[in-house]
Amino acid sequence: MPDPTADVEDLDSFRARLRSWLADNMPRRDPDQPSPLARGLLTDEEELADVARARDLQRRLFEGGFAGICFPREYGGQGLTPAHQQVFNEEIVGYEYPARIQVPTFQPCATVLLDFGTHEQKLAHIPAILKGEEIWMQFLSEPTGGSDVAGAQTTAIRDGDEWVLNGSKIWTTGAWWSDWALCLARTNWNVPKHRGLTVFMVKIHQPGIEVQRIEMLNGSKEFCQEFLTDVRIPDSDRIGEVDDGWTVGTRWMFYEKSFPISFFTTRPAGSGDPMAQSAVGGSLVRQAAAMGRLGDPVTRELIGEAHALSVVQGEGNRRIGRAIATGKMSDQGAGLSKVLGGTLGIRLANINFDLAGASAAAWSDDDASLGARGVAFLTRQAGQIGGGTVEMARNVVSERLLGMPRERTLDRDVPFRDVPRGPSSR
Amino acid sequence: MPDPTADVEDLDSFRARLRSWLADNMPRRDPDQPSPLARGLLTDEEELADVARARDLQRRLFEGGFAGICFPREYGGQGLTPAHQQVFNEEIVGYEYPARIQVPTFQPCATVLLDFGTHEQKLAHIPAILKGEEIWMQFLSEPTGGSDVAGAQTTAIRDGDEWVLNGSKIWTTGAWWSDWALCLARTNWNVPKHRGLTVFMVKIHQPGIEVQRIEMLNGSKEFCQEFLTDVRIPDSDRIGEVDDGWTVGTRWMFYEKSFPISFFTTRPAGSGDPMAQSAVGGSLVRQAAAMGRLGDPVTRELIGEAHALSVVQGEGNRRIGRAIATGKMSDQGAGLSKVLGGTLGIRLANINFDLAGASAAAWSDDDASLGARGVAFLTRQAGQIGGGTVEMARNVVSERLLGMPRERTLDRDVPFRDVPRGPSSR
Amino acid sequence: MSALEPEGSLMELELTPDQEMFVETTDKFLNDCCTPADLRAMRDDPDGFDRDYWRQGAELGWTSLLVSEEDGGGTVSGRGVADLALVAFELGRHAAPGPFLPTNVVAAALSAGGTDEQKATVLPGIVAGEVVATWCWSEPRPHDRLGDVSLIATERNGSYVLDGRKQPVEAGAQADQFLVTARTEDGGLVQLLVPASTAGVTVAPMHGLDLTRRFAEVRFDSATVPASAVVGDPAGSADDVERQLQLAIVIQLAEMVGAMDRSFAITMEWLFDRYSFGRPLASYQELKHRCADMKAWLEAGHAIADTCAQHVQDASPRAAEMASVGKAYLGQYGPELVHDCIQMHGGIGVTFDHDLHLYLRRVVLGSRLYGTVSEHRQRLTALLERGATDDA
Amino acid sequence: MSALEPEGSLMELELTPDQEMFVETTDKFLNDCCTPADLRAMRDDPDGFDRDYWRQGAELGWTSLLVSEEDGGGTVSGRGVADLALVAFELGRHAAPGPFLPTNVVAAALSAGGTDEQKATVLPGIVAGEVVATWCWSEPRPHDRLGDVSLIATERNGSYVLDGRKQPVEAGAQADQFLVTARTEDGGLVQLLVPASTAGVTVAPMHGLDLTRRFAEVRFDSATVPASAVVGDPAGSADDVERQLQLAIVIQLAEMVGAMDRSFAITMEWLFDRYSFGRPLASYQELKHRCADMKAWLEAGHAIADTCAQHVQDASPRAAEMASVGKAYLGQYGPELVHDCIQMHGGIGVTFDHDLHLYLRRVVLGSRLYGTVSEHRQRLTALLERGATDDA
Repeated sequence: MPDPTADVEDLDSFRARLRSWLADNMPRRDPDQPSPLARGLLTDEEELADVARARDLQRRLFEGGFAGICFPREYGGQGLTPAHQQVFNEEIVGYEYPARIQVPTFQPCATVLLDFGTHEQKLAHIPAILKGEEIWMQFLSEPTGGSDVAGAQTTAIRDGDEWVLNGSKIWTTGAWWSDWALCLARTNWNVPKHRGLTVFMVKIHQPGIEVQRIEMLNGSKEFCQEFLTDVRIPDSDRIGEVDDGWTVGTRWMFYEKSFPISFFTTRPAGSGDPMAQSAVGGSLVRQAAAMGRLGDPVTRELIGEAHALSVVQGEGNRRIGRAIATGKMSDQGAGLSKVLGGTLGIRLANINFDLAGASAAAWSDDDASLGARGVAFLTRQAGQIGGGTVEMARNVVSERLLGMPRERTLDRDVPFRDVPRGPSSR
Repeated sequence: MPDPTADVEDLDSFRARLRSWLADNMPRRDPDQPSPLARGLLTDEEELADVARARDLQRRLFEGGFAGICFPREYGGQGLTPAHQQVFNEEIVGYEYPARIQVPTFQPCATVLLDFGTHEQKLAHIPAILKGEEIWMQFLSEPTGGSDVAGAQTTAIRDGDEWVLNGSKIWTTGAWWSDWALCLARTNWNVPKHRGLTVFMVKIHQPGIEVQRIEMLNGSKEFCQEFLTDVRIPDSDRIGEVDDGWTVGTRWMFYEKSFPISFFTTRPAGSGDPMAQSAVGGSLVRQAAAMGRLGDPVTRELIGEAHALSVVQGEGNRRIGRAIATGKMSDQGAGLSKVLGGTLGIRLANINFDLAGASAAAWSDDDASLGARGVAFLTRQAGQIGGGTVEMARNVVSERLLGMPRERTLDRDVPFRDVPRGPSSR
Repeated sequence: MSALEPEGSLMELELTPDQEMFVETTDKFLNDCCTPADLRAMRDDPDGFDRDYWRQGAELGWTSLLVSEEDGGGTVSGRGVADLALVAFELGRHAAPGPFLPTNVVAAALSAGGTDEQKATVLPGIVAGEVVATWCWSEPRPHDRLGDVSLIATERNGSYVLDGRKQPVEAGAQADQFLVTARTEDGGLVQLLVPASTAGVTVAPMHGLDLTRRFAEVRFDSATVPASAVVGDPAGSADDVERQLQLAIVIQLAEMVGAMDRSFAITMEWLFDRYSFGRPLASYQELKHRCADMKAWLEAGHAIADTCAQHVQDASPRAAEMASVGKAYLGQYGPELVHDCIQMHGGIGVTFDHDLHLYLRRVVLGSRLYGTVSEHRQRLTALLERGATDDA
Repeated sequence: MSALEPEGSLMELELTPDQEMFVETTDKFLNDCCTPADLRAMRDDPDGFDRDYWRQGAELGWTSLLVSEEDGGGTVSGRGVADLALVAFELGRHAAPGPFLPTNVVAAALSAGGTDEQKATVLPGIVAGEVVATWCWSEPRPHDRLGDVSLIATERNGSYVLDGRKQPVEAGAQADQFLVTARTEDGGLVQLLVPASTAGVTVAPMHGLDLTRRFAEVRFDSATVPASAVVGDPAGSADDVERQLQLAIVIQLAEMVGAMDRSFAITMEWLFDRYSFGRPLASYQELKHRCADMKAWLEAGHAIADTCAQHVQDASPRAAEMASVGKAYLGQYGPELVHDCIQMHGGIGVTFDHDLHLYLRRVVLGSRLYGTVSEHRQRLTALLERGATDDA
């Protein structure tokens, strides 16, 4: 966090300087040409080109003095305030920006580094991140772990000044084109689960790490699984204390869930703001018009419902973010956004599917956009699972925010190696 | 259960005999005149008249030799089979019948008596029930008990050949005009809760029992609460063994939930059958026509949805009942009907409310039927609570039918007096 | 008792010190005079509120927030609509009686477009809580769809002759003055201030779901008022009506969120207090998850009610949209939330002596009047179409 | 592994011994030849099924159940539609490939109304699994609403000239014979059996959600067939089309319930097997309650699919209603159930290598084709209106 008493550039002057720099240096976004990311499935070539583009955009920002608005100057950032980031979010609208490295590179990875890294570790990585040279991923979930990230079984064993890692991580987005990862590993099986974890920085492309891509049911291969076999990590790449990884992990989890309210990342004022919300209803109106259904009251009612829900979701998230930012609500409230999406998001997905009619199940080339609604419906639950399931969010909200009694766990006070793991894991 | 090898009247002859008897002896139902019970709120005078009418109808059936089709002959029943009851259910359509004493008088009260009563107890009460002389109620739920009926705190203490009862029971329908009750009472506080219960037959109107009527939020006063103060019951009115009341209670609960599949009660083939289901959609069509909304596609879609759900609910209940009756599903499956209503019933209630439009919130005398939809919506949850909550049914289905692990209880292996009871109960 | 206080029970996240005091005063007043027992006792009261109560509310500022200072009104924070929403939220939290909505809508209309005479003779009484005014807008079938106006105002010899029916009119049988939205012969709209005592005006009480809010049908049979009864420039009446609708909705939404907030708080307390099978209800995961959902719906409800108030305050181009968004959302999730609170209470929750139905009634009322959920959804699509046209 | 076997996994509660053997044989056959891996391997197969597979299915009786014995068909139980539903249920449980629905609809239509020549030359091949036939019924926008037929059949010199487009046509690119529902010049309907090889008939493959079911657009550009191509008496074509729709829906519903049944069984097993925080997922109350709901939805799904089959078997007056009830219900709760199964699996459940999406695709397909949920709801109201008229 920047020192609030430091002498910082005032917002108006910052805005003016930024506006003129953007006009001269950043490519404008073609509104009729959705970003490759938003377009859906990409070929590998398209994806690599898009990643390279993101690195280049980030490098331009760095060279222009606009990368890492709220990151400290000593690590290559601008040392400015959240208000400056907000100005940036407003001014970047209409320009391209490095969307795909906001999460998880800047948040949670870089923010975890800022909070827990040593000076040397920060110097080694934060500037590289701000220049677009390092893209980071999270080695967090495991195939056997489900929602229980603290139940990590990937094991790190000390060997002199090094650690030897073995295990498997899963659900990393684009590990095949990324550079580094934060990795949560078990360093002690003889203590309860939260007390035997340690966090490491891991270079992804190195001997002993096999990155395998996972195909989702819609054909997307954005996610990867990694198999770690005798991977050697120097102790200097350890983050935080040995066996104290859950202290790091708790913060990590919070950062992971608070992207919608983060000021370490860029979210063009278009996302989640009124204009974008109008776009939801507006696009459904245009689709219905193209389908010749705009006169149908059933269609009109569904469009209105969808629009209302999307506006409410945006406004709800804005309130939740503001309540946390102003300290009126605890950090644990971040899970409320996920919970809200658990109801409203599902309904929105259903309406989007319903409005596409039968063409969402079988479609000609002309109706590709309606077919996409069908494919999107098949993956309806992805948004309720990724980044922590909605069930876990409901647990957190009820227990941590509302103070209701915790669920009984059978893994809290026993050595991790004795925790029941179920029939197939034995 | 009748002896299946006994020589019973064949169904066709039974049907012919019944048909002619009904025509001569039972009053026809005026289809345009809903029964007082179905009409909603009654004045006390109307209610007492309706109860008297039910007793009279039951008495006519008894005198005609058609009361208690499946009850043993020695206790005044007809000793016939479920198939005969089915014939009766079909033939009674279009006639008045004693609707309000089917539940809980015949089931669960009389059926519990049949299963657990002594010969003397049955002789004393079953014929009286079949003649319409005794209307029975359940003294089961307690104000502090919620869903946990086995947690009864009404206490019975032995005093020679008598028992002295103290406590309070709640949610008895019409205790103020009923005669007898089955009462679950605690006879031992020093053993775990299921092992210290005993069941008694209790005459409702006697010194020491104060019956107080409960007003529901829609103004209905059908339910009562009873306060028992030093009520003395002879030991000969005990059902089952001392402290073994839960054996009786388990069966009692099952009978309570299996009314839709019971053959000890009369359900005219109109209820839950296709004709009645058509009536649901048909009445909504007529209402929409009267409101001038039948041309509105939104209205048409809602009517169709409601009709579909009501038919599916009927068919689902029929399948569940048949599966239990044929032994393809365990008795615990009876809870599935409640669970099904937990989704479909709620949606139906919402549609009924929505179709009534703004008049369901504020209405003139002309729109009383639309106003009734509004009042019905206020009590939407009553059907999800009465007769055991839908949450309890979901517990039972998941645990007993699907075999999922039981919820942790903190009252199972400790003396009942040591069970935690919460801040307000201390 | 809940281990944590329910959070977010403020309508808006940030209040000025003046607003905080204003809210506190209103809350205290309502705590004193509108206990659930008081409300239950009024179930059969034909008026549903007491004139003294209403005068005291007016003294607290309830009736002056949308009236300019020149006209004898005044805001707390300089943003009268936002202040109004704060009171409405408290009224909802207490399921409080009183013609708050119709009186404020008429007061706002008079302050904005009333004649000097109306401002001099009628408005002061309204602001003082002496005069009850209400808005005659919606009509019976077949003209009951949102915004449909068929009551005819015929101009004749410098007077207007009114013929038609209006329902439901809140506090219609209690009101002294009616602001009547009527159709002119040329198809436009005109608004007229009509004293209840006008010849040809009759009032028939209706039934309603709320325990204290009363509704009536107001009939106009050749009821004649002078041209000076016109409120605002008829050329702008359609816009005035839209503004009045938005103000009514701001009040409705805030009331609904207040009632939801109270229901949720009552339920959280109950879940901690009540034990089943030796465990507090609050420890059952399925109930916990539903509470998490309710908390999320509630926060989103606060958010949209607040946003709507701000947009209407600013007369922003999105004010109409936000009003309909709020109605579409709270009209559905409001009743769902309170119903689920009732469900968690079991049988006691559906009794007349329990408090929950007081809030349920208020929320359900809000889901129906000034446009149903279905009507506001369809209105949104119409607004979007218009927006889409503007884009092109 | 689940402590109790999932119950009610039979489509109907009571089967004859012959039906039991029939179901068992089909199940065994599908277990052998249609593993999830087999299905995944066919994702890019242009046909989506293997002709040998289809012939073997036909040998098991899949194609003969709606064909009279005189025409070379035969039932298992004497109730062919009910038998058909049993196969469809198994196909759904295995998400199995093959043109089961369109072939059976056409076979039924030919057996009921085909000419002697059609019965002699085309029907035997269909029954033997040598010939694939499909029904060209629904049409592209703006004629895509349920039952809308605009493709024109012009009578000319004792021939019919067809002009128009049909889509989606299941197995359209694989079929040898098309049963085309067309509009005559006088506004009535006529059905024609059109060989795929007819001049003027072109087929364009479409995309679809299912892994093995293929769809196409079939275009008719002055495609000409002799009058002998007519199937059934055109005066009764509307009734024939309704009957074909009902048969299609019987198959769809049974397939959907089969797919739901399998998804639920997979999920129950997973919940017992998977541990989180040291406890099986099956021990979490919130998941338990959702499983109870799913079980109830599933039983109700079995019930309505079964009831619909029985009504259609008996050509009862309520057959149309039951078909639409089934579509309205399963079209909504089918996808909900499978989606919730996926949710309980977490990330693995949305991967291509997991099996659940195979069943999801089948269920979602069933929710859309031969009428959407919305269309069948509205059709029910139309049926109710007609019924109400009959009453009066």
